Amino acid sequence: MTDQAIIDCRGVKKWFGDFQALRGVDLEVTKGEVVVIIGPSGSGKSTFIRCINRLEVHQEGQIFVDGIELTNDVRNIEAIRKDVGMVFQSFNLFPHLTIMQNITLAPIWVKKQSKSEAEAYGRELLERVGIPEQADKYPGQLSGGQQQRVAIARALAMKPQIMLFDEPTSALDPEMVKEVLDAMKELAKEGMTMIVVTHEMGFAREVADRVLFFDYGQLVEAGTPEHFFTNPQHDRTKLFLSQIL
Amino acid sequence: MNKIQRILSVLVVLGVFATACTADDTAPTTPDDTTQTDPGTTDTTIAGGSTDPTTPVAGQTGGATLDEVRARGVLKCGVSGSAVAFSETQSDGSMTGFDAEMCRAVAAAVLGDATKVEFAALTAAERFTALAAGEIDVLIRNTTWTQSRDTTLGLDFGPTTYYDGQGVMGKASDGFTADSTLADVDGAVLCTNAGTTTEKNISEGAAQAGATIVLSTVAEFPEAMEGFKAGSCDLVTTDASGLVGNMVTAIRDGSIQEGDWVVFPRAPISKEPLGPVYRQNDSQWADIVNWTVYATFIADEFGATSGNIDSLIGDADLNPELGRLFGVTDDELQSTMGLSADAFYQVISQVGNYDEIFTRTLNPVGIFRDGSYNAQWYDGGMIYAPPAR
Amino acid sequence: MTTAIQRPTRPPFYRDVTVLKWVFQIVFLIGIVTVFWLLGSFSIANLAKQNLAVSWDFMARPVGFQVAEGFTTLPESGFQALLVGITNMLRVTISGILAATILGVIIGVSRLSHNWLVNKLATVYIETIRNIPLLVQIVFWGIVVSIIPDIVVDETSDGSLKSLFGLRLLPEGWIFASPKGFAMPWLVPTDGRWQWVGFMIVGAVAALYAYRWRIRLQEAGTAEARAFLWSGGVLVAFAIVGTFAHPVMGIFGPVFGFVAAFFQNTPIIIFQIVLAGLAVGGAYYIIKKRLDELRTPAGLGKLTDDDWFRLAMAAVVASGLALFFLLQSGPVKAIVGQGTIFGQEIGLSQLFTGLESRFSFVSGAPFDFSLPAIDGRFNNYAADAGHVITRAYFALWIGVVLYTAAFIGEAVRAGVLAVPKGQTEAGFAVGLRRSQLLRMIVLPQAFRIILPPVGNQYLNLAKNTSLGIAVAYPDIVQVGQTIFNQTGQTIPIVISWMAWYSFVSLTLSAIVNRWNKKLKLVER
Amino acid sequence: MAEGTVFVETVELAPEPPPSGPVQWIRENLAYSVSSTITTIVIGLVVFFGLRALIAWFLNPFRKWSAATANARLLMVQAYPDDQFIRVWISVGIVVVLAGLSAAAWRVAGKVSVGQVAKGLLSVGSGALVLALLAPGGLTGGRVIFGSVGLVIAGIGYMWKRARKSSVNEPVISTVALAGLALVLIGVFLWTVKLPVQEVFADGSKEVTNQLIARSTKLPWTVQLLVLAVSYLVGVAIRDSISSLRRILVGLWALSFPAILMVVMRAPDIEWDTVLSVDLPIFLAIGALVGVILYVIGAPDAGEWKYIVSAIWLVLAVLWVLFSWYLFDPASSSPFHFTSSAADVLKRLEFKFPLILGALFALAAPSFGGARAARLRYIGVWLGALVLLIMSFRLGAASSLLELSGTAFVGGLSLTFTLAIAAIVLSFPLGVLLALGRASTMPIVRMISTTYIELVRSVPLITWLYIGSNLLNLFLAGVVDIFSVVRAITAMTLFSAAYLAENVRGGLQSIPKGQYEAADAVGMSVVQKTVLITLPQALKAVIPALVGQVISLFKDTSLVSIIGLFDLLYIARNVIPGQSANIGSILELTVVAAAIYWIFTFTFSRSSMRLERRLGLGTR
Repeated sequence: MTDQAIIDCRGVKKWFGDFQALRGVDLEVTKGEVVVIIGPSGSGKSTFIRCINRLEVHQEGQIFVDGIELTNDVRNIEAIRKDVGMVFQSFNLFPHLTIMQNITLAPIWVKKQSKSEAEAYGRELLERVGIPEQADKYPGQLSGGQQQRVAIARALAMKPQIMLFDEPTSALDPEMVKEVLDAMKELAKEGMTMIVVTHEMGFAREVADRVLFFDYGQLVEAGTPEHFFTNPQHDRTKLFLSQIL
Repeated sequence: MNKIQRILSVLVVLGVFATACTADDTAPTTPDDTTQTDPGTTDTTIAGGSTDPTTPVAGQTGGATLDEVRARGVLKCGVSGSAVAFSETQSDGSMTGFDAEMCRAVAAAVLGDATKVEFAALTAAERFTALAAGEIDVLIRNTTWTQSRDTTLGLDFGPTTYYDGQGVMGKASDGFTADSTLADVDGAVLCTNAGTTTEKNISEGAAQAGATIVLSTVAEFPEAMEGFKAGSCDLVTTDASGLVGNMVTAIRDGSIQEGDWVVFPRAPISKEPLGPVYRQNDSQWADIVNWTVYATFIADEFGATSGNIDSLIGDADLNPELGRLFGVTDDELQSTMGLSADAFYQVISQVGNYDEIFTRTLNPVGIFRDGSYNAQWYDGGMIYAPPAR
Repeated sequence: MTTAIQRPTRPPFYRDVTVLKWVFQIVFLIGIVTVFWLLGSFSIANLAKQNLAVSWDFMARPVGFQVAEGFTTLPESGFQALLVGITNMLRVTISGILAATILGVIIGVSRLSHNWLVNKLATVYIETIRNIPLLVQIVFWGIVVSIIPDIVVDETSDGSLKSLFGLRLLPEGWIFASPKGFAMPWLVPTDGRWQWVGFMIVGAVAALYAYRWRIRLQEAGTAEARAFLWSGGVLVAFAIVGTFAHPVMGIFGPVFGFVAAFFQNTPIIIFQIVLAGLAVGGAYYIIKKRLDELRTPAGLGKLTDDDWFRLAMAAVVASGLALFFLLQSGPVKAIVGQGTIFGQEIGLSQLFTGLESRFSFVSGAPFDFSLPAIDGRFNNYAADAGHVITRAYFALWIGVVLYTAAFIGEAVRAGVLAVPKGQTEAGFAVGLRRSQLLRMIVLPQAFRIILPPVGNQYLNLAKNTSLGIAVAYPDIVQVGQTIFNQTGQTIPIVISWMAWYSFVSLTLSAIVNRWNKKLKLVER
Repeated sequence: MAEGTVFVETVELAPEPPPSGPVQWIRENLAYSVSSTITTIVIGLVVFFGLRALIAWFLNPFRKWSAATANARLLMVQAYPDDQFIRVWISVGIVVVLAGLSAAAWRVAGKVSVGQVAKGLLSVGSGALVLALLAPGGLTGGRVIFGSVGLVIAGIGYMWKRARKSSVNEPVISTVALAGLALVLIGVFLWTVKLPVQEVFADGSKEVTNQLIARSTKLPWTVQLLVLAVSYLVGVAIRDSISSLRRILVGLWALSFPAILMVVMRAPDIEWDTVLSVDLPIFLAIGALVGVILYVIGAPDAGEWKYIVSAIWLVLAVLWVLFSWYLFDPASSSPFHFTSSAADVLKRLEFKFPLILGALFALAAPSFGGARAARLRYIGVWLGALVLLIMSFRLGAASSLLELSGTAFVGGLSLTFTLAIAAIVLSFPLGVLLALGRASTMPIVRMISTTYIELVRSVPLITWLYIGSNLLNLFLAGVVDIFSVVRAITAMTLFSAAYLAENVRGGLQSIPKGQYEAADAVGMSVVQKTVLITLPQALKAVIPALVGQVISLFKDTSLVSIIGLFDLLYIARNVIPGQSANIGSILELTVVAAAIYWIFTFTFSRSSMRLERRLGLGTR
């Protein structure tokens, strides 16, 4: 593993109308790193990670993912999306497809894998997230935690290099949070590059290599979890931590 | 690999087009042979091709309707399909009536078989478009011959087969008699169907006679009749033939007594000569239709009927005019028109002469030839054919 | 690890999402234009073969046919004939909407009734009417009206519907029903009506103020508002006073005359400049509004290509319009009334001249009360007495009303059922009676849900009046059809139809949308 | 307390039945308050006299119902030749077989409680009794029989209803058994009930006699009923062994419509030498060539050039069709190349359309290609589509072996159905495309779609039909003749597509944004996103609206009678009253037409309600 940055953001700015969501974010993430982003709502953290797989289009600055710059280039967008998996707050499973179909859809149609190959891997993934028996059910028949684990499996099915998590546990009942977090911890242990937007401080403390604090569309402070939770530097960070801890 | 694929596929696509284009070029694309343009079409047409580029559009020269009909093997004839006694669709779907018989006569002349008619039932609004666009070969749909239609529509009119005239029907209980005039209709509600010349004629006629009328239009004439029976219309107006037909049926039904309703005035409000219509500038086709009609007139004139025609043509002293007309003698003229020599023989033997057609179709609804314009010229009528020589 | 921000590298054009998107769109547009161009050239060529060319001449020429009913039955020109069709269409539409709404609400409420008979009757009504094509129903009514005596055994000789079960309902001679239609008393407008209408406009403004005033009073807590009562009272007072005092409005005559003269005599170039200015100004306003919405600190560079397209469209359309107005004086002349359009002088100047003449001093009541009468040996309704509903009008009207009412009834029922049950229970709990509950609690809340589908039904009703052609009701479609049967000018007639119906649809949906918005505001 | 109070000696196990009986029912439903009593009485009187008048009108001997019964065939199929009538029966048979199989495959059979059946019997019976009693006039034989049958049925229902109260477990009956019973009853009616039939004589007079219903059709209908029963049983037998039965049936339903059209209207004269010498080479050549191209550009590692090649290909193919067809015809003096019939046009295009189809397949190849197996499957789909295309060209261009008297098309109710089905089927793809266009992010596409949808929706259908019947001819006369029915179908298709687009747009809007984002996040292309994620969800959401549109389209077909097409209404309103034997029967026939429309529309709407309920259950 080298120190080569797999994600490299330089001065990323983004507006919604006249509201500026990102005010010049600089960030490098190295391969295998687990980065947790925290911050008050509306601080631009979700927008930021959505820029990384171009669900949102940044307006100024540059984003490189695995050495490829995100531009209007069709080929680059295609390439990056195959490389970057994403897990949403509201799962966004396809309700008209079974769990297995949800997982194998992209490998078959986008990665052009054969169906048997995709299904074999899909079963393996379901095993990994702990719900192998649900393969033929529909999303509506699953609990929230199970759905989110399927969503993780769906993202993993593309064998991405990077996983983005956009508040994966905030739409879940408390007792279901743990099962999702466990799946994520498992993933981190395996050396997956992850960027996680979350309010789960325990998770951040345990798993993160680096914790970033966002506010007003800026990256306010960054550091290791110990540093971050024990000795925050910035006043905004202190205030925020004091409110949630 | 990628590059080779790329070049290969471009070549293949271009190759497809190249072969396709040559295929297209080699295929004959002469305008009168469109059935052969592409590989894969068989030449089912006879000489001349079925689809001259110019034929079915009005206003151009050509004489291909005959060939087209022959090639098709069936005559497409435009009729109304819902005109009492003129073209009725019967419950089994067959077409009967005066106009339908005339269609059959043309088919008999052209194809030698009176049953080879495909009737197209057309509304008043679409009849001329259908003819101009080539959907039908001839229109025999109680269509009045007027100057404007003749001159502006790119169509020509054949000989009049039925001299109709617009009449008004009133109730005897309202004081109307057969001698009533338009001046007597003052203050009445007069019903007719919308969008036809009858509407225009009656308003002009009443205005001239100094009568003010309330014109109440319905979409279809049967509705006007319903209104007349019930009293929402004091009078109805349409072609006299239609009025008489309705009256006779009502009498037969027992819903009225003879004399309860009267048709007036004695001299019709308007002249309504009805006859076949065809596309302009196809004189061969025009001749065929015209002479088919005339043939029925002439046969009637000389007393040749479907019943006696076979014995007639075997007869040595057959009237020379009939002889020519039925293709018995060598100086027949049908071949010149592009028909078979016995074309009109087929017409008379299969359909009958004018009188037979008239009697068969119009007498049942109470319309008779005697004393009307539709009598033979020597009986004081206007059915008059040019000599066949 | 500080890396400088470079300018983002541009992808090659054939891989650029934006470029590809626009290339596709332009090819698409070219395809569509080609198809239309082909169709257009074919039709022109085909018309030429029929010795016809697209022309609007018929609009100015006499039509030579009689229209069955309308403000005139002998139109002088094609334009006037179409205008008769339009007014006839509006008559059915407006009266139909009113009647269908009333009947629809009754049906909808009946559907919810606890009374088995009422409920079942409404259900049967809806299931019958909804499942039979409207056209069939209109045809049916057309025939039924023409044979009334077959069905209703009329006891009186003159066709006057005086009694039901021996019970006298109306004074003698008020309502007549016979196969020739229906006749009823009517307020026949006289010359004074224009002044009276002007008076009523003032009255409406006054009523509005009265309404607001009462609402203010209530908000201040001084009195119970009865705002509707008050504003209604004001309106009635104006109507009554106006009946006598309407000549007062005559003072507006000269004003209108002055305006007419202004439009007539001002050099046309001034209007051209004004209109061009309006076009440019409008575009400026739209663009500025859009830009204000989109303004970012980084400036216009952050507009999406979609935004650019909109702005460019606004600018292009506006400059096109402006150029058109500046270069073409003809249409502008027609608009202000210095020229003709379709051979008619119908510009603003003529409008105000007309208003001037109508507002000059006239005395006498604005309306005459007139009873229907029967005259002539055929027992026809007198043309100038009362109001006669013709067979065609009635068939079409009853057809669309019954049909639309069934759908409105369903919408009302769905809307009422959508009101939470708790509302009803709370209403009962505070002691409201069922009718009160419906009127004061349920219907107002259901209204918001009911309005959009009902608005849709109004639109359908307006469009369905075109089926009057099946009973020869002379609306714009029937008149237009007669014209093109005579002249062969199909394309102009079709364009007129499209223009008119689009106008009606846009207007109606604008009204419904406004109501919708208003209700949403109330909600907050 | 030591001694409690005992309220009941023994605990009742069975609950008391709620108060019931006619009096209780009236008290609850008709007279629960003073005002309701008054309403009931007033409305009751109105209903009483109204029904009485209606019945009197119906039974009036002057009514010319025989005009309808004698012309039943005209109303159904207009002028279909006698000797070929078996084709109509075969078509009906196709539908019947498919219906029977589908009923089995989708397991429509349910259970209905005896109570419900009893209630149904009671209301049907009492309804009949009331009608018989209401009818004015004396107690004539027919009325007494009708009334007493009603009384008996009502009595059975009532007794049954009373009887079941005693039993605790309510017995159920299979709906299939009921349906079978209904079929038997219909069969019995076919063979026993007499209706007026008229005989017309040469002089125009006629005689009306009562004869068995549909003398000539009772046997075919009986056969159809049997076929229905048999096909249902067959379906039940095979539904468990054939797993993809439902999918096969959907395909068969889709094919049945064109197949029926071919059987009933054309009996196409397929020239086998043409098929062998032309169609087969075209199929082999184009199929193989395009297949190879699809194989190459469907490969996962093919670059962007694949899009460029396909796009150029598509543009070239379209231009070639346009220009060779219309413009660059060297032999024609005018720029317009005339072809006399649609068949000729089809012949001219047989070679060119496959190329356009191939280009479209090539454009979608990157989205649906992939691994070798997927690519081969895709090529299979392509070949299937090509076969269908070439087949439709061949069948469309072939001359008909069938000689139809009267107009060349089936009319009456068949035309009504043809119009409705053709319009809805054809407008479906167009409507979906328009909806996607209106929801698109591409402004020009969106603008054009929106303009189209709004313009079409704001103008009434009748004007579009006029445009179809008058302008379409004007646009295309000299290029291709369009048959009047096809013109009407075109107009209705364009019209219905706009409404369909709005419905589908509603479905598209109901899809949460997250679905698009999720599809984007896994890297799907626009085509994949639309076909795999968006449309399946959107269409499922709008099924009720779509069914509603089918119903209204069915009703709207009646408008074609205004432009003179011989549909059910036109025949009822113009053709039959135009027979000299049946002058003056227009009101009766309009009522009959209304009843026919009502039966179908009512059935549709009821079954769509049931479908909706089933779908609602099936989603989760």
